[in-house]
Amino acid sequence: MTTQTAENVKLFNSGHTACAGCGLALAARLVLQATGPKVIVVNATGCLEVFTTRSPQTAWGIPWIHSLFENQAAVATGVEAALRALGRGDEARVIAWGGDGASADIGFGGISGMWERYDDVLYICYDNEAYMNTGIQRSGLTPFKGHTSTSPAGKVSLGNMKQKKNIPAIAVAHGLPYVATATVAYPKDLERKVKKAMEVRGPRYLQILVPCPLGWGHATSDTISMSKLAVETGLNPLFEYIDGKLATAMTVKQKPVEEYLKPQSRFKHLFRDAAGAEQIKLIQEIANSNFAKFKVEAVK
Amino acid sequence: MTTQTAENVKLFNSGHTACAGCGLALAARLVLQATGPKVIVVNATGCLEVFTTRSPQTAWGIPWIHSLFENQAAVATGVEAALRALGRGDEARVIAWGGDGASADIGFGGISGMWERYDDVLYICYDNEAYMNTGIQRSGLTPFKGHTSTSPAGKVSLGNMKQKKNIPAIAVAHGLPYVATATVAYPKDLERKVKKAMEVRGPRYLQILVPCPLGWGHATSDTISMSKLAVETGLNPLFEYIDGKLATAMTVKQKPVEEYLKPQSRFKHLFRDAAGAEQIKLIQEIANSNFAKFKVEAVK
Amino acid sequence: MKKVTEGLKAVAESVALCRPDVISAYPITPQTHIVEELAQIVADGKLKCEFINVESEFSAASTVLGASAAGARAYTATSSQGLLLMMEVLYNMAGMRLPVVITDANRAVSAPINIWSDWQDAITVRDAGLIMMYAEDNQDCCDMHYQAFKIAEDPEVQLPVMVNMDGFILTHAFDPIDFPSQADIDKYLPKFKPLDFLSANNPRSFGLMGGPDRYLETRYAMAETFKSITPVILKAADDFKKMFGRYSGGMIEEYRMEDAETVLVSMGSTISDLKEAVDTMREKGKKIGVLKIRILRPYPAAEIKQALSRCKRVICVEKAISLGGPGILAAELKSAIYSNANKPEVSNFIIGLGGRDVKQDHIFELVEKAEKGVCETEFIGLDMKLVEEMDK
Amino acid sequence: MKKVTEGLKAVAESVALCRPDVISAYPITPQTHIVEELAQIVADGKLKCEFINVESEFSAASTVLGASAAGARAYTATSSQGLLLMMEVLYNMAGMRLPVVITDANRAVSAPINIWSDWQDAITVRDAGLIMMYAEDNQDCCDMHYQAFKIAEDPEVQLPVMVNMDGFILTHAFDPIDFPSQADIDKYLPKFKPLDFLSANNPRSFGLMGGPDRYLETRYAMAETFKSITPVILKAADDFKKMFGRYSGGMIEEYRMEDAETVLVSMGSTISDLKEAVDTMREKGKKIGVLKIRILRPYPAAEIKQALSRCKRVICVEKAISLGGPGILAAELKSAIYSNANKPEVSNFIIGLGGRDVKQDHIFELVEKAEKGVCETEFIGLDMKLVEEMDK
Repeated sequence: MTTQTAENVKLFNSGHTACAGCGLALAARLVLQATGPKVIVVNATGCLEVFTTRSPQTAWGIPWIHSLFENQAAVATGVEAALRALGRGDEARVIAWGGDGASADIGFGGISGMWERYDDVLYICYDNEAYMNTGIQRSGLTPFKGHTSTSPAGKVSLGNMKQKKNIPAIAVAHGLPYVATATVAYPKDLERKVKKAMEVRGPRYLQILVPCPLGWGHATSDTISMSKLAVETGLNPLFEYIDGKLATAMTVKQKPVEEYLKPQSRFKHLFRDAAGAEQIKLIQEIANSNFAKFKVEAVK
Repeated sequence: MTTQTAENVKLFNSGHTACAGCGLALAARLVLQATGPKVIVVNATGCLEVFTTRSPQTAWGIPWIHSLFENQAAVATGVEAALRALGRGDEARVIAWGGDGASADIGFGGISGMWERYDDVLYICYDNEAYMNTGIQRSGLTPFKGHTSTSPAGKVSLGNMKQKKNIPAIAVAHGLPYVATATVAYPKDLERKVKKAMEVRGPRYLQILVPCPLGWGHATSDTISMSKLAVETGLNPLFEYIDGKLATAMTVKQKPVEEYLKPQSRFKHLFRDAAGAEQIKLIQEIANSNFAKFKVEAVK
Repeated sequence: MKKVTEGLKAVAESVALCRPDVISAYPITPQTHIVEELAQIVADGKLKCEFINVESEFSAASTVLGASAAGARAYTATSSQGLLLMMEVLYNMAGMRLPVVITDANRAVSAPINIWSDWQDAITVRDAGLIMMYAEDNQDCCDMHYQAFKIAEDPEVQLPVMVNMDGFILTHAFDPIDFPSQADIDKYLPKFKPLDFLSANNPRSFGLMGGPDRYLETRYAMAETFKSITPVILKAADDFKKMFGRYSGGMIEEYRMEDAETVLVSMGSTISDLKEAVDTMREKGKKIGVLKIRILRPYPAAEIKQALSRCKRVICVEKAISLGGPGILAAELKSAIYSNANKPEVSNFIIGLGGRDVKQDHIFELVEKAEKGVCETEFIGLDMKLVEEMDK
Repeated sequence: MKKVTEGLKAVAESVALCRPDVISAYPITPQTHIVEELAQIVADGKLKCEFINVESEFSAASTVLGASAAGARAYTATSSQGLLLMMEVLYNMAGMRLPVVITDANRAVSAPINIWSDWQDAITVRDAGLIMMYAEDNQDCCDMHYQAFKIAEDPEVQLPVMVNMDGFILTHAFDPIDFPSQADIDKYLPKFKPLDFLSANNPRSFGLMGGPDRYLETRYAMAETFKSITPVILKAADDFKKMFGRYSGGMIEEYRMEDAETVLVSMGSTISDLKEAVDTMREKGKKIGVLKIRILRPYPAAEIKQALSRCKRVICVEKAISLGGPGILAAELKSAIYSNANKPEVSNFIIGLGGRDVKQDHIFELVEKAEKGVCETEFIGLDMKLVEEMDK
């Protein structure tokens, strides 16, 4: 087996090769700060695996395994079963994570199976809204009208035709005891949700929006502001479902979606003409409907 | 390609080799009676494929294709895309179907993908609550405490530990415009729902409970009564969701779950002792909660 | 103490004796009784083990991969389509050096869908880095399982092992099986001591990228490992014999080959058919024998080269085909004996695909054909009327 | 009129000229630019085609399977892990006789994960019933695609065709490419006329069970089909030449083999490296040539047997390995020439796995080694310091 001991005791070292402004690298660090060292992480193929583990280096200070693009959930099932079988249940909890492609698309069958088995695994989807590792192709979590290389804006197309697949709602429908969304602009909220998730037994789902400057086409210094605007416009509401009930939702003052869309080149085709303006109206409707749905009390 | 012309013009011929009392064979006939001949059916591997198409015979009078156990959804996507690409959109609508194993388990990743793509395919899950074709192993739709060969009742086990995976709820969470349940004891309800589903464009889901005398362990003459009791006890509520809202639910006079459980050998271990009686109470709670949830107006 | 047992249940009992920590599987004919029986054994509290029902074979393979990486003794069983669905995971499992044991109930591959026996399924993974064993009968198959765990977990090996048994022919046959005692198996196969595993007490990273600067060396290390496996396999059988009194081992087996001019080469349960035919032909004075390939990977090239150094004619009898390619067993065999001085004629025949009965007459027929001249990838047992019908 | 184009984009443009009705694919490096470019061509309205983004390669293959069965010209492209994930579907597609065209950007297989080039991915499907073509350069690769659809859809063939191009080496190389006009391709490759397809106007059943009474004959029919494909492949190239003036065809290609004592055998872009090395060695007086395997399935056994009937030494240069088994190309080749009277020595070497650079010196080195004695599955280009380190 190809293995490597982390060279120091940090849980996630800076010795990785992520792009400047990478929201994902930030999210990974925040998650492990919240969990502490008693975890085993199963990582799907994707940016996070690539920029942390170019053999023989590793950035991980916790036990970590990568197998394939689409089997992270089942590998996590196996790790968790092994810990139980070997009487090592107290040693560590199991976390599986993958990007939006690995989670919402190619790995979703496995995740659904894991949820149905009710395995004690925290699944984290880091959502940068496209296949960034292979060069910005559309995923199930690509936003409505976002341009990607396989949902391109062209003469007869205005980008991605579909709305974001609603994995949190699907997770709730699977009967998960804990489902939440978070993003890197709100690190305390993120940390609180990870800790809350770790208190629960059984399958849990956390979806973290992680801006990708390269894929979204914003300045590398705007990662946090994009993450914040996604929430403030209502396009990425932050909430928690506990035992199937909406438990918390972050209240924010609503901003128009243009403020979020305009700085990102993936939406630039919407600002050219009347047809684009029409699409922006539809995007505003999505945001409004999210605002209507998640108008509950603020986090205590 | 292995092909075969149906020998007469019936859509589903009696020349198949299903077991006596097979709920599935009945369901297949009812579905095609409702759709008429302008459909193309994609069939996952399973009993329905096995007992209708032992080469060179076929029981099908409609165009029909079987590929694998878990790719029925994606094959349907391809068929539907081909009809559009070739300007044959008016020729037929596409139906994909599979058993509960093919639908809730091994094929679910593909189904979720198809739903996300919002393809114009009616997906029908014929649910006999276990892998019957391979000899009664547990599936995601096996009922709580049901005995199967891979969730056996034994000295330290009382059958299947998990509740039935809630695919209709998961389908609704995917944003499907039409989701419904049906069963063979109510052929008019089933027929109406198929017709309703065929009026809608986009992805639709219909889950049909089909008793399996062999797998459930009831008399072959009890197929219809078991199907009816599943509804009357509240263990298999019949409902429709249109555009995400509960639109109809069948109202029935509630019967105790024992009436349904007792005639089936897959539940016989629950009638042995106090431990079993405890489990029956839990099953009654599931039924009660379904009754509470689906108390809406009767079908008009 | 022998007990008449169905092949699959015998395998299940054997696997249970090996005390796997984690079992994960998915139903597929004709493998299913193995996991059903194991499920029952666990449900009855006779084996302490995590038995995980999963939603697909892809996840079954992934689950045992994860369990093995976390230090558990892990087992799965499958067949045909299930094995093909596991493909990506199997390559990965081998590359990660995880000593999982897999039983494959050999079955034909779709299309057309067919649940009966041939070797097409397992043959598709022959490049992946798994050790591959083929059982001739069910006692052999059970004994292979005890040895499989031992070989897989050997510190010098650390690779998955696949035990192949012909669907229905072996899986559903009832035979008297000699099961070792639990105490003896515990001695023969002590608790799994992984060299390295996922642990919070020793946090390490598994499954790193291997760039162009390292990948070649990683594959070389695997190729070198395969060169050193044969002694481990032979020792596992010797140790087994010492403890249990019977020899179930060897890379190949030679049957009536001492003076054989013609040698039939095959694997699995087909060997029994060939032996029977050879006995008949011997009675008629034909100098003929059988060479069994018991271990397909590592391929016993040296053993085969030696065993075929005197005969005049070799006939490979194969239950799988590389469509558009040379005979699978025949090509590897010709490669092994290419430089032999005797240079026997090598014919190969395709038989029994998709559960077609292999009759003694078929074996006599193919021997006769090969004696008339070299045959390549020739089908035996065809229903020619049906062939003509299908041609239309 | 030549246009400097990146390999993948050139393939995309060529595929677009073939007017597929349905394209479905999933992103994987290094294949991605093909589908990105096709997505853009469709988005710009230049090609009327259903372009389907799916959630996995398994579904990409299944989608084109369904589309093809419904009468559409269907195309997909993938690589490495994606191809392995398609495995079960590919066997099925071939068995169902569906003429899908698939481009594979050849890449190493995990573990360890590696995005660079070797042949391990496509080699895993060599038994499945696909026609397999290997491109030496990007013009060859584009021309293969026009021909691939023609061959696949030929009424006598009706099988999927896979075009292989080495990842990065070809996929990301910029070369001047001569694209035919749309009008000419429309003439060369008329609209797909399936023999039979899913239609409500002619309701038929596809993908039936094939029991033990029929399965053998079904596989036989496929094996027989493969025997008749070579003329179709040759004619597709001849017709192409008549229309476009250049010959891009042949089962094999012989390079400087007229008096060669030593022949290097390989596939794909490696052939260019070998030709360059052969030119150098020829200058130094070595009688050496190159044999290119352009079509791996159907395996050109007769052509290879003939081409190697005079040389003294054959050296297979392989970018894939069957772990624990014989060299993959070498075993098939030895099988083909087994009865040749000249009986050349056959060595084989493993090079360039996972994107390791193949240097001219490596080629000189392996020729030198083979001249000293037969080498089997020997790795060339190893970093021995790293090997020692990994051994610890």
